Amino acid sequence: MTNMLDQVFVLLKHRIVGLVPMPVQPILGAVLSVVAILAVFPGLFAISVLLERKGLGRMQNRIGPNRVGPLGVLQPVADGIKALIKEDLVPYSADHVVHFLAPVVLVVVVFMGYAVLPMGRNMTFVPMDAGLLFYFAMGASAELSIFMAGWSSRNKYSLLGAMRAVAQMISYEVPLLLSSVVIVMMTGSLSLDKIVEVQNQYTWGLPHWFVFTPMGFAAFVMFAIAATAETNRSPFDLPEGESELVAGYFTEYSGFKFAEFFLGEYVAMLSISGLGATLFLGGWSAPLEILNVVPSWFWFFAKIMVWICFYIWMRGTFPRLRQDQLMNFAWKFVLPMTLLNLLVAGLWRFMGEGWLRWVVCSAILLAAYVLGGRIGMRSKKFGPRSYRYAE
Amino acid sequence: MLGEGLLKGLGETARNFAGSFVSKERLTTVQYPEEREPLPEASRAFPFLVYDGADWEAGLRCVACQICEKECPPKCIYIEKSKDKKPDYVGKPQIYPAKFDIDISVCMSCQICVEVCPFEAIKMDNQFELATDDRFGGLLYDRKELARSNEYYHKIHPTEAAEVDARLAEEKAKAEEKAKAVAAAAAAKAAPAMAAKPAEGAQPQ
Amino acid sequence: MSPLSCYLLVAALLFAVGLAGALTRRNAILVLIGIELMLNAANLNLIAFWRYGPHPEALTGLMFAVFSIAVAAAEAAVGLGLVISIYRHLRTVDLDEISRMKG
Amino acid sequence: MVIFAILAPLTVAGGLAAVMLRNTVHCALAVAVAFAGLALLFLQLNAQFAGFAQILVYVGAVAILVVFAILLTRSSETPATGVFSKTWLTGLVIAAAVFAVLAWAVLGSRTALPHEQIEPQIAVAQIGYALMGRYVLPLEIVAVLLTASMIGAVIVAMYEKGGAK
Repeated sequence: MTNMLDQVFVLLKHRIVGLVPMPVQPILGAVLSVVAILAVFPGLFAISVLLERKGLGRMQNRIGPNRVGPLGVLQPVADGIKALIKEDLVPYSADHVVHFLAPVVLVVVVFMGYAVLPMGRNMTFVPMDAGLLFYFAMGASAELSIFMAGWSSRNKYSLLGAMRAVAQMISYEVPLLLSSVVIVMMTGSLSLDKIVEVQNQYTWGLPHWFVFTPMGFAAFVMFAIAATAETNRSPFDLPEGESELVAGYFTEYSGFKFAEFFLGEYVAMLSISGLGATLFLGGWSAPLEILNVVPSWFWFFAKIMVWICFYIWMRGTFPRLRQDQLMNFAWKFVLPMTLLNLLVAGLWRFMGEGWLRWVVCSAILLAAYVLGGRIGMRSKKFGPRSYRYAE
Repeated sequence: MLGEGLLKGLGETARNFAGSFVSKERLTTVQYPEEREPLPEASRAFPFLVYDGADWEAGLRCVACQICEKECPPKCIYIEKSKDKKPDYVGKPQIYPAKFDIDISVCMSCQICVEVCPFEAIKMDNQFELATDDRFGGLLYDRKELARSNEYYHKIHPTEAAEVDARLAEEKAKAEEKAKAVAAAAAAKAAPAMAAKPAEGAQPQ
Repeated sequence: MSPLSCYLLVAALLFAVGLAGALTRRNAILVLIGIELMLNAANLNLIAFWRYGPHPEALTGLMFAVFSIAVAAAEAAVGLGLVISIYRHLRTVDLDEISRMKG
Repeated sequence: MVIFAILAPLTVAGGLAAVMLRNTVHCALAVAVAFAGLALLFLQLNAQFAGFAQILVYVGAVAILVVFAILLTRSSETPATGVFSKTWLTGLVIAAAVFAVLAWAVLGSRTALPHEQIEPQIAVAQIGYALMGRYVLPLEIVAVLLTASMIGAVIVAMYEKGGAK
């Protein structure tokens, strides 16, 4: 029964595909998967927007949207209708073709990333051997569409926002990749299915998630930081800092194209949360062995939503960084830490089984963190700031 | 320690988040159209015209002196004087406004008209929900729409209205006294000269 | 025509296009783009030969292409750095105007 | 073959647009299309790893670097003197001649070229083992080269007058 529930979507797909003649079957299977992804993730997008607005409200001692529907749950629907019926304005001197293509490219590229995410047992759209590489290739392509949006608008705020976004995404892609490489070193595979399989084992009922190993935890923290910057979320949201750049690279977009950017941003957030959950939090595997009765896809989506809630929490708490702080943080703190983490992962591999490697690896990482933090706090770059004219 | 402040901040927002479900006093939001807070007494939005008594047309305090029209910075007041006269609160015959229009869409709520009015005839209302779908006529108020009774004035600004009433009563008393004195003087002057007509001029009302 | 010759023809065409770009454009950055296109055409050749060659399991062509991608990335970084530093000196990136050798 | 018939014209068109358009930023975007088309051709040739590396390096980094350079050097405005150099005719002739020679060589050797081969199934792990085994020396050399070029690029593009940064 549990197995049945676990595989319900897979069985359903097989049943539907079985209805058509043989040559059409692969095409129909692909279409079904695409439709499922296109239906589920925009739905999750709506839910996370609502959660964000309500949650941020509560963190600021407000109520949040509560007018549309009971407790305001239909707010995303109202927002969607509003975005769709708004006039689509294109600035007179904008580069029309590029201006049109930018959001389309963004949304397409962002959705492509889902192709390799294992969303449950046997629930990967394309079980690819180089899945992780594919995911990062798609993530890297999103940058060009952001540049296209900013440049084609012929607006200096848009261009500034786009250049900030691109510089930030390039800078944080390096730690993002390097912190994932730790996991690749530990599993010996670029395939995301394989990575989840390795984590889906239990000792004394506890899972073998990579976040519970010293360098896995360090990589997890680094990955979370880099992922936040990669998706232009607060506190790294200065590409779209409302108070400085109006809205950054999508200032000149309205109506449906704006909605596309909004969707692209949130869907990218969901997808990078999915990747983070897959790499560090065991993907679709249950947090305790006895909880395996709950379907695997439930755990995947639950982990995504927890990650999203953490994003919202951070957005409600942290102030925005300055551009130079952002760059200094990426190149002078996160990148050296990820490089050290790679070394530690190698050490872990060569020290063999036993408790000694736990102690040594944790000690190295902790010492580096404390030392790096001390030195950083003492330098003017990240330490507590003093204002010359305030006070 | 690096990151300590971040954790502290996260704790603070978490406390806010959880607290907003538990304690009512954290959520200070007032759900406006359904529930509203009482307006403070000094709140003011747009001017209105005060009248005494029951009949708004007869009781208007305004005497169409046009000071407010001249002083209004955005020039949103338009007054037309009447041809005939009617008695004011003191009893003196005065002209009254045949037309008194205020364009609320132009008014900037500066209250200068109230300050310059020598007759306490124009005061500030606290009604602010004046939105209308008529762009041109809907916000151009004539004297009928502007007229509010003195009781209404007492209701929205009790302290201020009481002061105004006291001042008016004092003025009225003074005017009566003066009139009486004038009458007495006239009577005293007239008495020796014309004893046959003692009452003339002694009753101005 | 065998698939391999199709790929080779596409690669030759791309190489010629890149060469034409590198030879005819004034802008130094676009000359770099032309060179990148030529490198990519060569990569396509390498991979096509690997795919249709006798010993694909030896991975020779594929490895060659991967290394060539890495080298091309280094080349692009240094090349664009040079272009920017030339621009800073001479305030132009027009190759017809960059004629002196003194910095 | 159908996919090839779509991808090849797309790639060549991207390349052509990259060298012919007047607006420099359009050129950079067109070359990104050409790079992406090439990556898809690599995938078509069963070279997954090379294809993804191509997208990651070219579309994700080189194209971005190019647009940064274009914006930093103010060459997004079309210059008054024209976009093609004075000797454009010579360049075109040379390019055409090169293409003619290459095409002649390819078409002439048609019979010598191997025909349909079985599709090689290469796992990424095999590439990894090859990189760490047979190709470890080139790998190390490339690593040194990349480090050196990164430092070199930073030094070349850095401000020289001891001022900012």
